[in-house]
Amino acid sequence: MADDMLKSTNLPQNPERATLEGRNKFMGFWFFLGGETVLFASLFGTYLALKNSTVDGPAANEIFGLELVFLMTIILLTSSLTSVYAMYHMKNNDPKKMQLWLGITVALGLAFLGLEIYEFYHYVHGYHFGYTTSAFSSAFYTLVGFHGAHVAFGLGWIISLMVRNAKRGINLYNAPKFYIASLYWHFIDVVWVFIFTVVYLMGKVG
Amino acid sequence: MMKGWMSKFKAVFALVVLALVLSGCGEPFLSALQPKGEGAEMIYDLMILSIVIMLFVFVVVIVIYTFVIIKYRQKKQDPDFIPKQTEGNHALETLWTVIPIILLLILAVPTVQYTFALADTSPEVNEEGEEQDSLWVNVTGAQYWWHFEYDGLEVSTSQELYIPTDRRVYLSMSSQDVIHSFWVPSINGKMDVNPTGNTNEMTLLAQEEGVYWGKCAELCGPSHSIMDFKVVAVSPGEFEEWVQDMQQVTGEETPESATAQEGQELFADNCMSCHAIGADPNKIGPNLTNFGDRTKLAGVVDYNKENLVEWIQTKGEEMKPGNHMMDAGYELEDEEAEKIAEYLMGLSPSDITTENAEDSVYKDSDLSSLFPEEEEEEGEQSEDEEDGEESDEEGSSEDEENDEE
Amino acid sequence: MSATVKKAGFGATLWEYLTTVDHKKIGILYLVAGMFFFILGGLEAMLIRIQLIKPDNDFISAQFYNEVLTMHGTTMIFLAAMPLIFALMNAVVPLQIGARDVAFPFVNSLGFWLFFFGGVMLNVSWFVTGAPDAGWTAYAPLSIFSEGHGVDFYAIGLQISGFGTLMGGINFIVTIVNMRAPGMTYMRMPLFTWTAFIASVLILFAFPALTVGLFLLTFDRLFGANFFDPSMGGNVIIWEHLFWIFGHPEVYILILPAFGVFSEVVPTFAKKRLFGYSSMVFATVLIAFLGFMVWAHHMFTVGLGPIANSIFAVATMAIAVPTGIKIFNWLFTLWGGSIRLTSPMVFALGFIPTFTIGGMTGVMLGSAAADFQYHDSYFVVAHFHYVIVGGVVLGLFAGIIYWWPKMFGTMLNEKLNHWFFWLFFIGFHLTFFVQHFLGLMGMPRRYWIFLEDQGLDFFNLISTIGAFFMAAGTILFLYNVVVTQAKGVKVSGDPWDARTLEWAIPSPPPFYNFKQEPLVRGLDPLWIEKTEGDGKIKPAEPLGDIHMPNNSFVPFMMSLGLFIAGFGVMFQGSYWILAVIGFAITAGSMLYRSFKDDLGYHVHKEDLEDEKGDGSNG
Amino acid sequence: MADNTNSTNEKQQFYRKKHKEEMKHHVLTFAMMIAFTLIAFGLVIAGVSPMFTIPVILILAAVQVLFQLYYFMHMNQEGHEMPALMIYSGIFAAILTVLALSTIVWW
Ligand code: HEA
Ligand code: HEA
Ligand code: HEC
Ligand code: CUA
Ligand SMILES: [Cu+2]
Repeated sequence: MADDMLKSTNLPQNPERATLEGRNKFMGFWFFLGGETVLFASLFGTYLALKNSTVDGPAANEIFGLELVFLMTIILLTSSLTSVYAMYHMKNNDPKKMQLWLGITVALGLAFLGLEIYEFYHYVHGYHFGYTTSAFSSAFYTLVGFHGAHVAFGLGWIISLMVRNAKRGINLYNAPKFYIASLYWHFIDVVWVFIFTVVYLMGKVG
Repeated sequence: MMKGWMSKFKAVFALVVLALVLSGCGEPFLSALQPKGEGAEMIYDLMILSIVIMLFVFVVVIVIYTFVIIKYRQKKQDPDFIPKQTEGNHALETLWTVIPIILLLILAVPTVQYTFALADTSPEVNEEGEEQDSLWVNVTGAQYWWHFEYDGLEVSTSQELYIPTDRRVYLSMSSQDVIHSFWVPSINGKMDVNPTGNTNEMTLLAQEEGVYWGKCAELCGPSHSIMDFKVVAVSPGEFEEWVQDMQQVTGEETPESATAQEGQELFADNCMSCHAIGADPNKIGPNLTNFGDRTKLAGVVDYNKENLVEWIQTKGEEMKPGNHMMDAGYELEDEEAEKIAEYLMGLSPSDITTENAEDSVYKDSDLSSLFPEEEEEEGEQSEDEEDGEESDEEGSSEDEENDEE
Repeated sequence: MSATVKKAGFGATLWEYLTTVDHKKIGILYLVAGMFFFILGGLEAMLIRIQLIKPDNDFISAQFYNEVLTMHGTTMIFLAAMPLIFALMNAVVPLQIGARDVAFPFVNSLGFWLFFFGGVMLNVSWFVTGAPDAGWTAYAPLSIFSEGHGVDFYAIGLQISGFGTLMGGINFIVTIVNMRAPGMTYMRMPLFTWTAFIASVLILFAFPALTVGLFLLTFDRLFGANFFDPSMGGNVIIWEHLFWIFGHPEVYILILPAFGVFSEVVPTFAKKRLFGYSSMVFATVLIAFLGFMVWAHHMFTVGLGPIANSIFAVATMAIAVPTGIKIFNWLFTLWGGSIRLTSPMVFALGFIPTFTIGGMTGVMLGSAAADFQYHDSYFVVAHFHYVIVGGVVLGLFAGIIYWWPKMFGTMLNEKLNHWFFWLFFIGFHLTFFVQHFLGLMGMPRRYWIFLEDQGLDFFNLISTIGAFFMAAGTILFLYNVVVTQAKGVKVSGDPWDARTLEWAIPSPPPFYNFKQEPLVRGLDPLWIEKTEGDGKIKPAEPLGDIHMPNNSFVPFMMSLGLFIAGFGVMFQGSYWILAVIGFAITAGSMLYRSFKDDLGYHVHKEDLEDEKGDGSNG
Repeated sequence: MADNTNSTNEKQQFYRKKHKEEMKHHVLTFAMMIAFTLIAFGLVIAGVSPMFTIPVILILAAVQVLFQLYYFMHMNQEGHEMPALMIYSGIFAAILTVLALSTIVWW
């Protein structure tokens, strides 16, 4: 049993769910995402409650620029697709290609994060819109920052998986790990869809 | 309003159960079980109704419970007896689903009615069906005292709220620091005062004259438990008189005795930055216009000169831990403090005091002298938009306008 | 790894417990830590009661009273009741469903250590600038303005232990979903497992709201954010919502497992199958579902307006229906049974009327208009101690006594337990029954002193006297534990003549639980085998190697890291170095964990055959 | 493992085909998501009335999320009953939370 777990030949159709450990990870992670949904909902709720509390600081439609957000959105959406590609190759037991696509995903994630940091920098220095400027600014940075922190954590996670498994193939032991990392990545994307809609687009609309 | 069947219910049970048990409880000026005001009475009805329902449920549970425990104990002679392993019983299970639902509906309907009734701050209507002018008081909670500002009357007071009996008094409430909760159990339920912009509203209607004890019911710091205040309900005529007397005070009046005059000067030098006498809007510390008529010092301490001097000299450090008079920078000799005390204790601009709430003299009035013509519209306007629950942006800005006046 | 760590030295035992990933040992850890905090919280309660023994008492200062009061509530809820529930869940759930362990043994251990370090952190505050003083609900802006670091300890300590709880919750959901033995369908699961399952689901969805709330509080206090600062546009009501969106489900997280315990104890000692099993399950789910839609009943006086108040009032009352179903099902389980008054049963029987009273006052509170009088008065204090002490604590003690033989292989002295019960029970009613009246007579809660001549003296005195009875009872229980363990008389696998799977294996169970996976043939599997078979559970698989996880010190280190980092974040300045060190320890431990394959080990078939006399399923 | 000796190759071949099929769906999903994003941004940039824009972009977001969940995260495959249950429960709690925080707190 367990000794088979490190063999990378003859994988079943869903290697991530072939062992009990795998199934546990798979289930557990989905449930975790259920909890994360509430976590982000609380942050969104807080943001919505405070989005007009700008005191003397700038308001949403004064600072948000849609070009950058659009670019970030496309990048993150694309990274979702590339991570699906990675899983596709994982299921086909093709570790090289999987690593390649994961690499692309990471690169896109890094680009996203870089743009986000640039965006924040721009707000702070261009508009004097800092974390402590108003209740609105605190809510904005906390919500978007939490998402950014998730992206950063996801990147760290995927990179360490790639490094750890660089020299070995896909097996029943690591397939679930890759799989849930990719679930996590999709979830980050899900959250972003709401961020760009609720924060940026609705902020622009008024 | 929704008497009718409710009062029949009451007639049947109230005497039996509650007159015996409940109304013996507590002091009449404090207990929610001896309602002396409109709100407290409505809530008392609701309590009785719910207690009756609960007693019914409890009796059912206890009867079954006692029966099974006595009847179905393991028999000594037959310890190996194996009872029948019943799976359930649909009829029974339906029964104890449906009956509670019915009981809850009986409770839910008046609950919703009363919830709306208690939130209703539309003006009272007199016998002729005309809307009466509403007496609005802006209530501000602060660590650890209460401020009351009579809207449009140029009267401010702290710690002791004078109201007329038999007439609704409308409260518009907020806080200047943390959350407090305004509670006069024998007149009405409580309502929080929040620091976040919005104002809450409720009404007080005292049916009997008296000095009712009020409490802060939301943890607000070390002296939360002694953030007490009083509601002094006097007859409408007396109230009218009181307001007129209070309106005369400017704070410039010179007291009679020489020591008190010195005290006044000392007070002006050391205390006026926080305390006001007259309708001055200063709200860092309590308004002391009628301090001479207080029943308690700072809400809880026995009212006498000794205590007052101690209060001034210790800035209330021991008497009210954490209170904000401790921020005061003054240094006084004991003598000086005594002079101030003499001055303060002489501040009694009105003949109407708590004693008038305790005697049985009733002076009637429709309070119309308190509402000059042009004020009327203002008053009505702010009432109109207050029947809904959420004060929206508009409502709030109007409230703020009111505050500034 | 040896199967028998018996007779190991103190050091080895300590190391074993620091690194264990065995659910039974983690259960014991939770039990010990939970009891410790229960006594601590109880001592705080005694301070409260002594202060309130007479009017105008100056036994403790106002500030200290607020700290004691806050820590009493926080400790009892988060550090006593929750871990004790986890103790029972860990000790029992895997056994009840025929599993060898929980789904994530490593995470299980991590959950415990996070909780533990979070709890320690909270209590360190006593020695550093004072404990939190804004009530266990920490309403903003009082919690924002509170001086010193008390509330920081509250926010960070609860955050850390909250992570632990969340992990524990997910762990149990997965365990129950994925690891049931063959034949153990959902509708054959014992009710304790069901309630553990539903409580875990509640944890999963309720705790994130607290997590966010605590983050916001931390950011406001430590990093200058403005969520709750009115002068910067902050809104204090957000905290109240977030806290109660968590807080109300939390009380059902506490009570449901207690309901589960009673649903095990009552059938066992009435010798009768649980009446209306499926409606019990249904009621549990319904309570959980409704539990998410009533939180604003804690906020009736906030000024949400009559529409919101009415909606939440009606939703609140609705919860009485499923709870009532449970009460009556227990009563009818007793009906026609053959009742043995063992000590767990006595606790269960004490629970029924007590909780009914508590629930009924709950419904009274749910009546929004009337709550304007009850709210934040001792009436509420009475309500929640009736449901928490009369429900949760009685349930926990019933469970601890009931499963004590399974956890430790010894039997607590029945006589002492009965004494404990009566002292505690009578003391409880003395303490809290009169508090209903105190509240209605105008005594708000969280009062450091009450005044003379307000008619409150007598009932407060009674209440304090009652608390001493409870303390005496608890001390008796502790004495019982010590004596029993010192004697160490071993008992059989099934000392109560019980019905469920955990009683089919020895007490305490071998570390792999079941030699062979058991085959479950229905509800109450052991009872079925006793009445229809030879009293032994049939195996579902041939004897084979058993895969076991390795012990690990990583969870301890990860939690320690966060604990250290917490101080850095709190004190800032040059203390930032602590944050760096702490987070480095945590991150390093995580990396270590992910870079070292941990495949566990196998217990070999041959060794299992050698294991003797375990009477397990074979 | 019993199927070690079976015609593993055939099986792998079959899996591969299935995976490829799935991948096609994924690319299609992706295209839709990009399209939705474009529409959402387009509406806002074009300055269409907020009364119309806000509900529409919220719906677009919701649909995108369902795409993610069902296709990218494979919730459409079997074995996802429990995850679906939990996610929907989470969404239920989430909606309540957002609703409360955006209605019954004051500005
Ligand atoms: C284990 C914990 C627990 C449990 C189970 C409950 C159960 C309930 N609680 Fe309680 N509650 C708390 C713990 C708990 N509570 C705590 C800690 C607080 C205070 C927090 C703080 O502010 O610090 C609190 C506060 C609290 C309030 C706020 C009071 C206030 O601050 O103003 C309200 C208001 O509605 C309430 C209601 C209820 C209701 C309706 C139930 C129901 O679930 C009860 C249902 C049970 C029954 C009704 C009994 C059995 C039923 C029958 C026999 C059937 C027939 C019955 C009828 C028809 C009535 N609770
Ligand atoms: C699980 C929850 C739980 C439990 C079990 C208890 C148990 C008790 N609680 Fe309390 N309580 C709360 C949760 C709980 N409480 C909460 C949430 C609050 C609200 C806090 C707030 O407002 O923020 C509260 C508030 C609260 C108050 C209100 C304070 C106020 O508003 O001013 C009071 C007052 O009487 C009180 C009393 C008690 C008493 C007497 C017990 C007793 O049952 C305790 C019995 C146990 C013991 C007495 C321990 C005995 C053991 C010993 C003494 C051992 C001796 C030592 C050695 C051998 C070393 N509690
Ligand atoms: C820093 C502002 C400040 C200054 C200066 C100050 N006070 Fe006060 N005072 C307060 C506050 C705040 C309270 C309310 C304390 C409480 O009840 O919590 C108070 C309360 C009082 C009370 C009790 C009021 C009541 O309604 O019962 C008296 C009397 C009083 N102050 C007198 C004085 C005198 C006399 C001086 C000057 C010598 C003075 N105060 C200076 C802030 C101040
Ligand atoms: Cu103000 Cu308590
Ligand atoms: Cu609740």
